Amino acid sequence: MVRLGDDPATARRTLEAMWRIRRFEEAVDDLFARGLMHGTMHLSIGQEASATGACFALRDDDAITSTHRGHGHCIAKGADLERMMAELLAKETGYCRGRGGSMHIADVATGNLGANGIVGGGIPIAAGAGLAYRLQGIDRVVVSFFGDGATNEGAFHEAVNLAAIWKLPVVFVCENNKYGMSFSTEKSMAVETIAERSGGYGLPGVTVDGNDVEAVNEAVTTAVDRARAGDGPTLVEALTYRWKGHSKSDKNLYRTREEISEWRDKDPIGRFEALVVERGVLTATDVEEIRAAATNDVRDAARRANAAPDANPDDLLDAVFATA
Amino acid sequence: MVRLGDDPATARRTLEAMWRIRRFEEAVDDLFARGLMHGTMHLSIGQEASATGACFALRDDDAITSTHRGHGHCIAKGADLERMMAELLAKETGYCRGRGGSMHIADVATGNLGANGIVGGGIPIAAGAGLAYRLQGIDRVVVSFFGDGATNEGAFHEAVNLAAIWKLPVVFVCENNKYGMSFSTEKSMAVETIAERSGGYGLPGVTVDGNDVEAVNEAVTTAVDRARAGDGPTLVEALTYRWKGHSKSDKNLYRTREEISEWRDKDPIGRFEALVVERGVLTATDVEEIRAAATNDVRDAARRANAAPDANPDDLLDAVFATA
Amino acid sequence: MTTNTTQTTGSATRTAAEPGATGSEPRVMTYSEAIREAIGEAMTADDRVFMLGEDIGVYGGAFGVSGDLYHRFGPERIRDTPISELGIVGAAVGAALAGMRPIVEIQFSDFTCQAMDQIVNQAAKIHFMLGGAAQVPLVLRAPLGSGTGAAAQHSQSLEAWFAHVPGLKVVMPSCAEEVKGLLLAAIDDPNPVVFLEHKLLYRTSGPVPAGSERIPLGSTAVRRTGRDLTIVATGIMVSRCLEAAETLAHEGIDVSVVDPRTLTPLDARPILDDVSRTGRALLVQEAPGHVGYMAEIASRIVESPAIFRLLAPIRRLSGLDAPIPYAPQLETASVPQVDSILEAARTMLKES
Amino acid sequence: MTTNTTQTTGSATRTAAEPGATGSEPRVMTYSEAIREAIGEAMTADDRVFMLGEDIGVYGGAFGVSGDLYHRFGPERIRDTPISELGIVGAAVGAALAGMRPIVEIQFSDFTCQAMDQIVNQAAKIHFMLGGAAQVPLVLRAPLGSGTGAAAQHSQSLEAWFAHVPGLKVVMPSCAEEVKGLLLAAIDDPNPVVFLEHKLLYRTSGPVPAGSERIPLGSTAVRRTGRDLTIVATGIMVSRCLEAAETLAHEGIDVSVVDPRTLTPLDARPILDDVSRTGRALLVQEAPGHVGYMAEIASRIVESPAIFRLLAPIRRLSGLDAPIPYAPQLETASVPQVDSILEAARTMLKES
Ligand SMILES: Cc1ncc(C[n+]2csc(CCOP(=O)(O)OP(=O)(O)O)c2C)c(N)n1
Ligand SMILES: Cc1ncc(C[n+]2csc(CCOP(=O)(O)OP(=O)(O)O)c2C)c(N)n1
Ligand SMILES: [Mg+2]
Ligand SMILES: [Mg+2]
Repeated sequence: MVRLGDDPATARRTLEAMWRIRRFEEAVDDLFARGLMHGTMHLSIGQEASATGACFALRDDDAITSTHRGHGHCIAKGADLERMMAELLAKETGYCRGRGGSMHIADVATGNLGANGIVGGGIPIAAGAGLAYRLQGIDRVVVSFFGDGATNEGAFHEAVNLAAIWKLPVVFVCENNKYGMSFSTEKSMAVETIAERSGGYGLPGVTVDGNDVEAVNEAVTTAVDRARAGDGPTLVEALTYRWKGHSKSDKNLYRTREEISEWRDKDPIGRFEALVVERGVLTATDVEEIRAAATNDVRDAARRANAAPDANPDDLLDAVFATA
Repeated sequence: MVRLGDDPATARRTLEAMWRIRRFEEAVDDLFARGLMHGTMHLSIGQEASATGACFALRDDDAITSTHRGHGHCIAKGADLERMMAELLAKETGYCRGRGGSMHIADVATGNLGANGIVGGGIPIAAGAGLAYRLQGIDRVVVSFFGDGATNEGAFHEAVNLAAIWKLPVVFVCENNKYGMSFSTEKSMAVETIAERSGGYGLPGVTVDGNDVEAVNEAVTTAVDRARAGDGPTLVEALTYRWKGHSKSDKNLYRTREEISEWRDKDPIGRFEALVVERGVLTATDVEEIRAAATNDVRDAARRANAAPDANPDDLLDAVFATA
Repeated sequence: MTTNTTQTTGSATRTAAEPGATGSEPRVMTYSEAIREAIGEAMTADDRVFMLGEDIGVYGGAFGVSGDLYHRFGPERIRDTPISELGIVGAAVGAALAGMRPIVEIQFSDFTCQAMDQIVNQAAKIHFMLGGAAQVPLVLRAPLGSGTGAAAQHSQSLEAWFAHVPGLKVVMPSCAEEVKGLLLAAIDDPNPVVFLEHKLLYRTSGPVPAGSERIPLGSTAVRRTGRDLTIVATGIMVSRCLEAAETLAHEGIDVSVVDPRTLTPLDARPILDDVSRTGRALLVQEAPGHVGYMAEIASRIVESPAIFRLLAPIRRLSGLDAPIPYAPQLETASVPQVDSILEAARTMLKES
Repeated sequence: MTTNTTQTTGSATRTAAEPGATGSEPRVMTYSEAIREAIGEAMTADDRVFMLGEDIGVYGGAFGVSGDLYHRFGPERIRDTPISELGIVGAAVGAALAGMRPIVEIQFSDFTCQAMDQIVNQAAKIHFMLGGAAQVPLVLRAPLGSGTGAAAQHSQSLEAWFAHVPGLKVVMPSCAEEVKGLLLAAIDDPNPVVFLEHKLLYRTSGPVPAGSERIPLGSTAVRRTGRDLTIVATGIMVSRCLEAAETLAHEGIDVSVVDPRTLTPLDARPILDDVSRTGRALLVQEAPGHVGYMAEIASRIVESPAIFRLLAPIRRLSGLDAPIPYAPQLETASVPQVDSILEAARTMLKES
């Protein structure tokens, strides 16, 4: 299997995606802290490898469903930074015309069927999209992202079972960042891994190092191939960590500084950089450039988004129902 | 472990319970066919061993939650046949004063927290009752009955997980009669047994012959002991079969005559009778007497129930809220 | 259903689903059969339409509605599911997002409780929340109502809930004659539509158009026009009110019977007009009265100039504010019957 | 909240939870703190009371309401749960049946959708369905409403749904001053009570009684008595209406503001009396208007003789019939604000 860090073009794209995620979320964090952004926000800083590794296993016409912590999935699947930023800045040019915000960014064109403010909400939707593709005779695959906490919802159970019995082309990617808000996986389940939950449904379950973008990619690629071949779904658990609090209201009372700093040391981006430099696929200068380009891209996106017109309240009632 | 068919007194009680269930449901089937009973009805004829074997593993002060197919659980836990019959006959003297009917019989005094018209509805309730007993420092155990179909509901998943992480004193007894209405377990899940579903929650799962009342009793007793000792829940799957249709609307299009007659040959009552006679614990005459007594008990219950006053519509509105 | 006068606002559009189907004579068939025919025609006309639900396959549906569709369209398009209401409605949402037109059957509308997240937080909101970038064209069919002795968890009438959720359209077809046209319109609609069938109507029959005429969502039907009183009724109550109207006519009380048919969007104009004319409004529903749908109808009337034409207080006649009980005599006493409608109408006329 | 006049029907009962607590001076504290105090007092007074919900432990609750309760009562009684709303409400139902008095916190009331089966099909119906043989004394607390930029899936006001379900009591406390007394009454109640807190009220403050006075469920409060117009409002809208009332007073428009506090049971008498006196009713809620709670209030008015005292059509001022959008300017435009209340009141007075 070809790895993401094996050739310069792919390595560059991979690193680019991860840096764009990181820089986008840092910018958002900053805008929020400065009172320039509204609402709440769930940052995936530290989890860039799982989003990127999984999305990079997909074809452009494959689909994903995402979560409240979805900026990374969105960017890795190819969303436009400016339209994302515009959405968060409550602009008419945002992906949702300011109606959705951070938790509802979708980009149907790039196959992103939507973030979701409901924990577990996207999982049955992914099964349904997979079913649609099957009924349409199209060999598209759907990756459904969700967190460890989401696996405690009935929606997870019902959707995974449907996908299993119907052998739907779906890959369930659980980003296990050890906590559902403040509740740790040690407390929320009496098994060691999320992957073990696959056994009850008759589908394969694998656990991978979620901070190793190549490992994630490899596991998801295997699962995608299997799904595309009509052999049904797989549950892939990516072990990772969010550096930031759950959301803006998090006082971080439930985890230790040590734990956080340990995981910061496992930075998935630095790790991939070191790897590709060591392999001689990219140079330190390449890496530097990629990082700078991401910084610029995000800055530009924010600047342009900021200049766009504000979302307009006049047609709210007309926006409720689709017309034909 | 002492078996239900080892001594005459227990063997008699066991056989009595199974016959009372069988005769009760036959009577109900007949009343319904003759237009003397209203609504719908889910008969458990053929499943008497799982209800009896499981309830006989409990102390009087232990509790159960039951299902739409709950007459057997109710009787095995010690309910009064006359009050049950009165309920079905829409009488004021029924367990629910005619407000609940077949799907809602409860008997709090004998620890039956209620049948349930909602598939899976009783499972989280059982977990909650188990939690209550724990918080109260009482060593009561709850058996939650449900069908194979119910394990596809989110309620099953969430409740079993809660019981697992909190090590609640609950035993989950799945009566796997091969069908959830018309949908077979082969189609509704991609694993062989319901017991395998326990793996994802970190609790033991066992499959037993649900038509062997001793085997059910033994498995549930082990699970109850474990629960009472504070070691948490168990999932017990009892393989059984309902001879009758799912409910009154069933045209039986989804299973073969052969399958039904095969399972009729595995009659759990006849089997236990043969066993205890062979063991010399009861005589053929004893068995005959027990059967006749059950027939009489049910006939008397129906007669007395029938003579009772009809449920009265006058105070429906006063019955909605409890007052202190 | 006996229809004395039927006027509808909004014009019924006639669309040929199968060649030669239009223009043929209506046939008398049951409400169930009419639903089945609508689904069959929609599935024949459009590959994107498929059905999923519990026991809709070889069993033919809990109420026999899907019947032989399984044999006609096979297990892929008439898709039996496990008992997983949340999962299957969610799957319908996903399939709709990905270009299909799913019809989900929920065995009893009470079990929409299991699927509320997908219905309300997902299906209803996605189009709006995504700024119009996606549509969720699905139909959720579910039987509501009491009268079958199935007790409190199988007899609710929850239409008010759905009608209160922006983004859902809600249809309550009241007769065999119209259920086909309303269902075809619901299937065409690019939005999620909750289609609430009454169990007791399944076996009632009436003349059903052979063609594939749609009845537009949002067109109230005036079933009967009278001088003294406007009765607004939904679902099963429409036929009970029409029956009561016949009796009242013999007593010299001449009533209108108006059926909104779709609760959202509501075509209020015919109601307001009729009430303005008669000066009296009796609003009849099976659901409990407290915060029920008829409260909306009452509000529409009294927010409009029609309030000034009222000769009597508005009266709602609803189910008791109690769960539906099992015993037949209790069940009957729990929801409006022809007698209680008669009684309410007479009292209103006597007192004003 | 500025309370000009507070009259309540039904008398507030004073019950000593802790010796010496009664009779002490009210302290200014926030709505959140008052809720926490009520829970703490109830848990101290009664071993059967415990709390379960997501992140209510060391995190202190999504909105910080449970705060230090975890440290005071420990993990068994302040019980953190996995993300399993259906399971935890079901567990509360089971615990209540088995003799406990659980308080469940649902992080956002939108997620009651996940638990609707246990709330509506189980908790609400068990007492009735079992012929009175069992009780389900539980309190389900959940924040509702918009204003935090959390968008459509985290901002709904679903009170009308719960109020429509026989067997549930529904409380919407509108100020810090009263939330404690209402919550204590809800915890005492032998029935399932849905207790809907508004997110924007959590940080508002007012004088909260130190004692454990209960405010009986089913007692409407008249917050202000005026001559020209009766405003009925719920939740956050009560304070907005009181603010508007001040401005209107300067313009010579003298309005009453009435707060039902409990939606079920509804104490309608004070509303009918006030409307009969002023002849005008403006009904204000945050939820979408269509089939919302205020439709019930309108209906109660026009079913009663108060209808004959009306000088103007009733007017409902509600949230748009749309999901709540994210952008602040859209969100603000979606629900009634002080300005729109002023505008509505002025128009009503001008036109009649
Ligand atoms: C149904 C539902 N319950 C609760 C919440 C509140 N909530 C939002 S995110 C979250 C934690 C989710 O944990 P996990 O699935 O592990 O994802 P993570 O946040 O760790 O990425 C919670 C409890 C919600 N949005 N939806
Ligand atoms: C939530 C819910 N969905 C569907 C139904 C309709 N229904 C009643 S019983 C049943 C089959 C249940 O199957 P299983 O759990 O295996 O129990 P069994 O009937 O075989 O005893 C179905 C689908 C219901 N009552 N509740
Ligand atoms: Mg997590
Ligand atoms: Mg079964």
